[in-house]
Amino acid sequence: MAQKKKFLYVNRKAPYGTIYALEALEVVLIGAAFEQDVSLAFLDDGVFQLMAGQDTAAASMKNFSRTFKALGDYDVRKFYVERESLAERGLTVEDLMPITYEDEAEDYAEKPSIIPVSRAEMAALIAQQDVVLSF
Amino acid sequence: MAQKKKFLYVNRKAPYGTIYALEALEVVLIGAAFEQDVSLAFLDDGVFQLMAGQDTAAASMKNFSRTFKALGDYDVRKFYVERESLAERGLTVEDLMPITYEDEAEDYAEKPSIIPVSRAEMAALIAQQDVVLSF
Amino acid sequence: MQLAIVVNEGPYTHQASDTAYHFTKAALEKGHGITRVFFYHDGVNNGTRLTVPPQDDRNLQKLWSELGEKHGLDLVVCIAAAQRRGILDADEARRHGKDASNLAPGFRISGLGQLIEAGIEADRLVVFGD
Amino acid sequence: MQLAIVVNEGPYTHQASDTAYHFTKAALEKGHGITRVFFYHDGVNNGTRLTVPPQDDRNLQKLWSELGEKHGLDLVVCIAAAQRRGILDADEARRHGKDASNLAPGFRISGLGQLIEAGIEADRLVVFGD
Amino acid sequence: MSTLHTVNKTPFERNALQSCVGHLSPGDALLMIEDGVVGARKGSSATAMVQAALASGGVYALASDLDARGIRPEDMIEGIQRVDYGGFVDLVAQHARTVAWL
Amino acid sequence: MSTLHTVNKTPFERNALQSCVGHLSPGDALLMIEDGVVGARKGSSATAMVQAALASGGVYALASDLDARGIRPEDMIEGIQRVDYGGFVDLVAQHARTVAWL
Repeated sequence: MAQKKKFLYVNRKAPYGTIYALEALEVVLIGAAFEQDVSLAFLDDGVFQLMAGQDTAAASMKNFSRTFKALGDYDVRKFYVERESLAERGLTVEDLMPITYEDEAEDYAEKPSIIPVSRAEMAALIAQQDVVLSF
Repeated sequence: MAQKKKFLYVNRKAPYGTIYALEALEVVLIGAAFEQDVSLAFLDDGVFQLMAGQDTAAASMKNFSRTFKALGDYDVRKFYVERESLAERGLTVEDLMPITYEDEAEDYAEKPSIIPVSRAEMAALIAQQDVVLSF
Repeated sequence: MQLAIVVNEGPYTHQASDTAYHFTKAALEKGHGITRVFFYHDGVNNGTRLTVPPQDDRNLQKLWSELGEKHGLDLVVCIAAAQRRGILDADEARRHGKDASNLAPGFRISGLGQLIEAGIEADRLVVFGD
Repeated sequence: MQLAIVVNEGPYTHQASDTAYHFTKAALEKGHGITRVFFYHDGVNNGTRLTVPPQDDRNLQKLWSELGEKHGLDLVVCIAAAQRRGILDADEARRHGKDASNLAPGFRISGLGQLIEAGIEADRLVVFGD
Repeated sequence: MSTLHTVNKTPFERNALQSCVGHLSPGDALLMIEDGVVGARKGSSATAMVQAALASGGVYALASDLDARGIRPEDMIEGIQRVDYGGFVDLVAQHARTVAWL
Repeated sequence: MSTLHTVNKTPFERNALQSCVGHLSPGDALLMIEDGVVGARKGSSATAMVQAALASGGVYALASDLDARGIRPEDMIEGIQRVDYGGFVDLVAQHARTVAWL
C-alpha cells in the first residue's frame, strides 16, 4: 500500500441498547492490523461507551468496555471525546475509564489515550480525514 | 368474545424511512376483522404518514398512504392527530389527506375520520385504552 | 394475571429481545401466565435456527426456544413480517419454492390475527421494540 | 472514480438498503467504479435468498444480486455480523453443523478486513445505515 | 386506572422521553429501560423532563440497565427508584395498561 | 477540501441534523436523504438549523425522498436544492469525504 490513510471511526451511540458500539469496536480491532492512521471520535451518546464501572452481569450481555483499554497495544491511541457532549449528559472526563498506551518513543511511558476536544476541534478533526466510518 | 376492548394504535414514526408505519397499518387492517373499538393516534413524526400528495414512484417503494382512506369501510374511523405535532413540523390539518367514512346511521353521509386533538386530549385518550400497540 | 408479549426487533442489534426475554422469565417466576409471545417487524429474526453467536455471548434464539419448551409458551412469528425477512418453516419454504427453511424449534409461524387475539385475551400487553 | 459502499441495515425495515442500491446504480451509470459493497450490522440480512417479499413490492435481495451480476460487483457480507444473525453460505453451515444455508447468489461471506481494504483502495467511501 | 409508560431511548438523541412526559396523566408511572436509563443521571440536559415526570407520578429505572452503563445509585436524579425485572413485572400488573415509547 | 454530510434522520425525533450542523466546516455540503428530508419543509421547528447549514455551504435534499413524503418544491426552505441519485453521486465525488450522521 502506497501510504497511510487517515481513518476516523465516529461513535455517536450508547452501548448495549443497540449493537452499533460493539460492532464498531470489532471493526477498529480488525482495522488496527492495516497500519493506517486511526482516530476514534466519541460524541453525542457515544461518550457513554467509555463510562467507567460498566457492569453487564445482571443484563447478561458482553461487557466490551475493557477492550477499549487494549487498543493502545494495537497503535489505536487517539480517542477524541467531545466536551460539549459530556457536559450535556452531566458527565466529565473523570466519569470515563482511564485509557492509556505505552509510548515506545519515551521509554514506554504510560500516556492517556483520551483527548478531550471541543465541538469546533471535532469538526476540524473530521475535515482532515480520508475515510470516515459511522456506526 | 365477551366484550369489545379499546385498542389504540400509536403511530409516532415517519413513513418510508423505516417499515414501522407500513407494518402498523397491516396490523390495523387485520385487527379490523376482530370488531374491537379501534382508534389510531398520530403524533410526533407519525403525522407525516397522513401527508397529502405522497408519490413513491421515484423512490420505488410501495405507496401505502391510500390504504388509510379504505379503513373507513372496515369501521376504523377515529384518526386522532395531534395539533402540537403538526405545528412543530410546519404543518396544518389542511396538509393531510382527506380521510372520510360513510355514516350508516345518517343515511351514509360522508364524515371526516381525522380528529385533530391537543396534546392534553391525546394523553386523556391514552388513559382510556385497554390495549396500546406502539410501532 | 395473563400477559401478552410483543417483540419488535431482532436479537443483538437492539436490546429489545433481551429485555422481553428477561421480563417474560420474571413474569413466569412470579406466577403470571403468558398468553403468547408475538414476534413482529425484525422481531421475526429471533426465530432463525441458523444463528451462530460468539461463544462468549448469549444465544437469544436458544434462550427463547428453551424458555418456550420449559413453560409451554406459544412463540408466534408473524408470517407477513417473516416472509419479507427470509424466515420460513419447512411448509412455507415448500409453498414458495425455496430450497431451505430456517425456523427454530419451539417457534411457529402464523398470522397477525394472533397478535390481536393476544391483546383481547390477555390482561396486559407489553411491547418491546426500537 | 472508485467508490466503496457500506450498507448497515437490512432490507425493508430501514430504507438504507434502497438508498444504497439506487446510489450504486447511479454511480455505475455515471461511469464510476465500485470497489466493493460491504454489508455490515443488519445489512447482512440483504444477503438471504429465503426472502419472499409481497408481489407488489420490490425484492431488494434480487435487485442486489442482479446488479452485482450485471456489473461484476463484489458484494461482501461480513462473516461475524452474519453468524450472529443467521446468514450462512453452504461452507459456513457445514462448519457450524447447521442443516441449511441461506446466502443469496452473487454475495460472498468474508471478514471485516474487506471493509478496511475497501476504505484504503477506494477514492470515496459512503455509509448507508440507520 | 393509571398507565405505565416505558422509555427505552436516550433523551439526548431521541424525543421519546420528551413526548412521553408530555402525555402523562396524573398518577402515571414512567419506567426507563435499555438506553433510556441514561436519562436517569443527574445534572444532564434531560433532568428537568425527568423532574416533571416525578411531579406527576413514580419514576423507575431498570437496575441491570443502569449497571451496564455505569450509572451508580448516587449518580441518579433523586426520587428515581431502581427496579429489577420482577419490579418491572409488578409495575405492569399494577397499572391498567402499558405504553411503550419506541 | 470540503466534506459532504448526509442526514437520514428526522430532526424532530433525532439529534442527527443538530449534531451534523454543529460539526460543519465552512464550505461543507449537507444532503438530506430518507426521513431526513422532512427537515426541508419550511415553517418547522428545525428551520433555524437548516438555515445555519445554508449559511455555511450548500444544502441539498433527495428528490425521490421528498416526493414520497409529499413535500413539494414550494414547501421547502428557500435555498435547499433538490437532487436525484445522480446528483448525490456527483456530490460524493466533488467532496473529499462523506460523513453519514446515522
